[in-house]
Amino acid sequence: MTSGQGPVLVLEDVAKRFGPIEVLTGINLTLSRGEKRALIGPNGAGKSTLFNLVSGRFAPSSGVIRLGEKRIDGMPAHQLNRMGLSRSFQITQVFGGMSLYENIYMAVMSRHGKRWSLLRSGRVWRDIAEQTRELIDYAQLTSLADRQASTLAYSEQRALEICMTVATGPDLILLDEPTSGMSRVEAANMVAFIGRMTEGRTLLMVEHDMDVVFGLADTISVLSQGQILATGTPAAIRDDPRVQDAYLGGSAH
Amino acid sequence: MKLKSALKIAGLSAAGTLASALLMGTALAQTQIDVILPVTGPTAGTGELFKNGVDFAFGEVNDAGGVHGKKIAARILDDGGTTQGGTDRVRQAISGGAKIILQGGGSAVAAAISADVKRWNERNPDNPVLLIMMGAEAAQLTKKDCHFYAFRTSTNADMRVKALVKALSENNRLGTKVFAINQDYSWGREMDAAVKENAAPFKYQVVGSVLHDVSKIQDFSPFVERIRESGAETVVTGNWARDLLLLMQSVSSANLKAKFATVFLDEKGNIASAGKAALGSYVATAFVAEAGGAEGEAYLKKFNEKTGANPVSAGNNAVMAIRLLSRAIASVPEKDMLNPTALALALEKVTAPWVHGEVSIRAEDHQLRLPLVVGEVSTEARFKLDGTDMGLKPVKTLTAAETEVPADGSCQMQRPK
Amino acid sequence: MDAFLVALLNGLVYGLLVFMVSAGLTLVFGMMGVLNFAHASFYMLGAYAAFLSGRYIGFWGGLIVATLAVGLVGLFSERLLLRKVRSFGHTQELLLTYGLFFVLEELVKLLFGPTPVAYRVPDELRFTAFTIGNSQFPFFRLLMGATALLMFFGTYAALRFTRIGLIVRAAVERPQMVSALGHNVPIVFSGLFAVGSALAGLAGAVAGMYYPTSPAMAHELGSIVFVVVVIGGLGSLNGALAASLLIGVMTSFAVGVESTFGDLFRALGLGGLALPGLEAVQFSSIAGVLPYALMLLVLLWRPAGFAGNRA
Amino acid sequence: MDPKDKATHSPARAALLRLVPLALLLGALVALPRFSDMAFLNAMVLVCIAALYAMGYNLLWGQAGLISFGHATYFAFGASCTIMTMAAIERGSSFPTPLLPLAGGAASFLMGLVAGWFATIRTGVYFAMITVAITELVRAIVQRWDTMFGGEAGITSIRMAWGPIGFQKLIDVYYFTLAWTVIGILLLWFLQRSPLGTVIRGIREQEERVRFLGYDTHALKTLVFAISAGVSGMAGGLLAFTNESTNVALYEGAYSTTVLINTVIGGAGVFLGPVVGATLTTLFGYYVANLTYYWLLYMGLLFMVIVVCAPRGISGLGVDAFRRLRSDAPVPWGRIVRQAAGWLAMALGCIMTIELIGAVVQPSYGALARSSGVAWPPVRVFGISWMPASPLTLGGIALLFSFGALMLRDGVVTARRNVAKLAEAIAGKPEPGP
Repeated sequence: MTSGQGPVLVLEDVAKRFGPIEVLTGINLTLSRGEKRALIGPNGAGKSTLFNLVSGRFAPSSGVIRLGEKRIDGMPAHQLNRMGLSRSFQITQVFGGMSLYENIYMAVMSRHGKRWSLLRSGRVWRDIAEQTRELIDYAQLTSLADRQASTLAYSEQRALEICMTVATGPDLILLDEPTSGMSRVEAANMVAFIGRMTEGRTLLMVEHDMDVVFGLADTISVLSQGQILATGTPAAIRDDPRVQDAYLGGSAH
Repeated sequence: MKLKSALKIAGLSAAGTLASALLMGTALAQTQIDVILPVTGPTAGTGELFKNGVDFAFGEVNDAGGVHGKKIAARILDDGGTTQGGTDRVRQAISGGAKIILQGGGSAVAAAISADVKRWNERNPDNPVLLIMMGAEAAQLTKKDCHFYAFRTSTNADMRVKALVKALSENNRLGTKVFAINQDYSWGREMDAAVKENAAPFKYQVVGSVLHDVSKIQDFSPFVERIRESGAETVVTGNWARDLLLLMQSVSSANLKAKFATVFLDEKGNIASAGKAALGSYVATAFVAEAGGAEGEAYLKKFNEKTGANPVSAGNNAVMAIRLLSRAIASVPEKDMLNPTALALALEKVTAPWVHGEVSIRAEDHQLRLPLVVGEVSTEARFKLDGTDMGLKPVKTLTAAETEVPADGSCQMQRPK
Repeated sequence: MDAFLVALLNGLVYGLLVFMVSAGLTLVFGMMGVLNFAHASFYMLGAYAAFLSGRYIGFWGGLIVATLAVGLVGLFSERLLLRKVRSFGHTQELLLTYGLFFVLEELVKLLFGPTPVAYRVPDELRFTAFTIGNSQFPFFRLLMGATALLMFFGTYAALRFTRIGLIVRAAVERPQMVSALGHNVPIVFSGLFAVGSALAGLAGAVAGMYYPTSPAMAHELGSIVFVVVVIGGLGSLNGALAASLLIGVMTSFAVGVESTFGDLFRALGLGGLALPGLEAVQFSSIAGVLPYALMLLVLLWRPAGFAGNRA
Repeated sequence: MDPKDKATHSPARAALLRLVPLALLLGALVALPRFSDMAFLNAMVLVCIAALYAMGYNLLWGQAGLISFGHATYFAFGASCTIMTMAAIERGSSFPTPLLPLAGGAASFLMGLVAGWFATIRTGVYFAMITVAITELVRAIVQRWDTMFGGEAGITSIRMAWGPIGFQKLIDVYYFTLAWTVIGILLLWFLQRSPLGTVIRGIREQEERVRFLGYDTHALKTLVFAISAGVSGMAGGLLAFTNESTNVALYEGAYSTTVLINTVIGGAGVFLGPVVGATLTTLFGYYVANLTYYWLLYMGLLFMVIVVCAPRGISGLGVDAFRRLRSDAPVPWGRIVRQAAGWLAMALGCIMTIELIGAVVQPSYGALARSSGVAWPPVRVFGISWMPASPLTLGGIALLFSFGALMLRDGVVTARRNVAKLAEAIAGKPEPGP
């Protein structure tokens, strides 16, 4: 686990090629503890690729990714998670056949290192159950705890997704378009929900919806054509002419 | 929809009850003998041959008034060609009170059944069961694995190879260079060994030998090239079914001049399926109508009338088995007609008539002694096979004494006191 | 050198036969994502259909009837059976074709008996095409190879140059997308399935005269065809051709090898590692499993196959 | 389950409702030898073995969502290793006879660890094909390694007495097999209920999610594969113990097929579903095989009917019926009777057709026709002689089919509707918006 005061996530000169196509070049990025960073950029800018590099789906072609002190590039997903990185998915991935409680229970189990257990005896299992309850209560999902996940409404499933992401107790949370497919009202509720669930934690997210970005992030990095164009506070980014250029391609406005 | 399947099952079990009524109809005959055959599964073709022989031979016995005035009915049990099936059917037969079990089919199933019967007899010395393996050819059945209550009424690799090379060399058709190609399992390996053993006495040289995967080879052409390179004049093979047909196809299509000496070529469908590729090949078999003169023709005709099929290959072994058995039953007092021990002792003594001479059992290891005919597939044969214009033309008939290969002493059976 | 050429030719012809059967399967697999277990049964049905009809209308007529008849069987299987379970996913489709495989074999046994039927090379086709050294290469083996090549080029051209071909290729890549573009994907599915079955039927009609036409036919070629499809790559005709030829040539050469396992161990310096009873086994006797070994390697290192582009 | 259902039935009562039938079943099985002949007892031994094998297999399918087409390898390897241990006991080893199935189970578990590590690298069809490849490779080696596995003649041994237990009678074998089968199934049940079981189910549903929760899914799947192989090996060991012999034919495809068919017919989605399937098909094969030569065809047809009409297997239907009974919805007796009559008519029609065709195409039938001078001699089906060419017979069959079709017609419509509903439920997750 990463503790101490250094940055939570560092990317040094990271590049990714698929065959001859260079998707990302020379990415440098640093996330300090407690920071909430959004990655934005036009379609095809490489946001998803960058996200997948950090979350361990792909290994970078070159460059270094560090979580705290440790290098994590090319590491398999389960190890990344154990080192304190947790991600959500753009397309909801909850366990439809299980209750909401069980969904979260599984995440909490993993946090306690109970990944191979056949028996459910001992103090730690009481803690796991207790923490699962606490988390559900905190997320205000108590009334849904016994519902089978596949019967939940879409926004409830999204909430569960976030809950599970947080439940493994990560230092760094990656969110992949957490409000995709939601109505305005739902998205606004979601922003509040995420804000509550990730309080005090470090966050990196990819999001299209600018309302969500401005509602959640305290810094923003803009990605364009495989490179980081600008990083700064929401206000600074909003006013940055390069960003407007990248987004609007110099057309009327 | 929820009860649909339950009703389906009910339907099936109703069907089953009705079908068992069908069985009851056949069980009215006085004495029933269980016959375990592969009616389904990959070796069902062989099972059909046995079934024809069994139908014919029991018909023959019953038409002659049965034995001790009682008719005999066969109850056919399907082992599906698997050892597990064989084991299950033995238990079913014994549970149904069977004293005599006939078995037809491959060596592996025969070995399993023989072992089961042996163990049953050891555990139930007061209630033994008699087993006649009608067609299994593996050597061990009458060697290491022999036992007093088990009989084998077919040949083995040694006998077949000896008959083939003897008949061919005496007619100057063997040549001096022989190639052996066989399947890589016990039967094929025994054939392979027998070809090598007979090289010195019959003055030929084994110029090559191949053991190949059973029923997995899709194209024998590469093997054919190996045969060609070796300059072989005769190719001896114990292959059966597909491995035999594909081998012959490859040979014929490559215009190889070597002749084939085979064991199972006369099984149903082979000559029809091989077509011209079969011409000129030899087979050592228990029955060639043309070699049997009038008697051969009469047997062929009667067999055909009863079963609608020709008496070929294993079917004849079934007939021999049942002729021997019925004579053994007739030779014991009526009260012992289902006494396995008395019957086993009687089987060691009786002889039964056969088209090409008498057949009998060797008491030492319960191996059948039988005459064999080596025939050549030819369009000039008098009796055609498989609805083709080809049939078996006899090359030589070998007497039981000539085909016999002495027991090697590995059979140590426990005889009852 | 002659021996080498002969072995190579034999391997290629066998490979082409395997390709004939795999061609339809790989298209169906690529498009529907279903390994159709009954595909080899269609191959068997083709041989029986050609055998039956050939008696009345001759060998060549038999080929045509077999192709059409099996195509119809395929069409009905798709429309009446497969379509019913599609909504339950690929597993259920796979199981259904598995059951079909089972039932077709038993039906053929019921009607034609368990032994091979007399469907064989017509005598007028039984002549030598050409001679290499001492070996003569028979015409009908050439015919088998030629049919396969014709099939390859025909299918390839149909996929490449026709509108339907375009839709099929697109549907293999992105089924939902094609559906969204307003094409009637179910009809394309049925059609493709029928064509795939018809190709298998033709293959059976041609190969059945060389291989024994028996109920076990489907079993004998069945799994090797799946191997080809997997090695070749999802839905790729070129990949299937390459894989078939490779397997054909590989098995053809493997049976010529006289080395044993013992030789291998000794060559690896493991002579001391005595596996009693295994060292005398010849490699040629396990030629039949080489394709499976190859498939295992492909699946572990390049699951998309030779020509596949989807992981 | 709907919440109302839960409210009216306390968990304790629900548990009781489940346990009582199971206890009754177990009691019946224990009492069985008193009422059974040797053949049926032997059949029940095979049922137990097939049930345990199918349960082990279904751990992989029902729990982890992986369909293996090559499980015979582990079943057979367990049998081989058990028989080798048995032979060792015969030679004087002190290995306790009652623990023999564990020898097979352990051996297959280890083999499953290796094979599973490779196989679970992939999923779906690719996983299935890897299992096929491994099976073929193992089979090729085993069939040639005669000194080790005994070739097609196999290895034989004999059960040695252990303390007071003789193991010579079939009844001993029956209780032994039953006991181990129950132990095996309990083991699988505990596994399913354990935290690990939850994770395994998670892998089936959303493998990537499980990975990103910190679980090493490849290692977990390997473990599941190995446990499944181990239980299958235990079943194989029981078979070796029962038969006192093994054979390399065990390594062939048939044993992979059977277990798959058993699982489908019984239903992979219900815990004891495979047991239902194994029982049905084993008894079917054991008894119907002696009644008709076409039993494999009937079995195949039954399999297809179940795949199309009852995708969740017989136990799935049972569970649905049970739920329906416990809910307040009225039982649609009319429809049930109609359907039953329809299916019965269809089944009878099929059986008649198949048996008649089967009899008529036999060469011996031709011979009979020639010798008796009758063009179409009678054929016996269901103990009745039928004239195969008579319009009465053919009309009767046609009538059966049309009656069946008529009865099932509305059934087919509802079945289709149910199927659509079920498909929706399986697809489960609501579609995300655009």
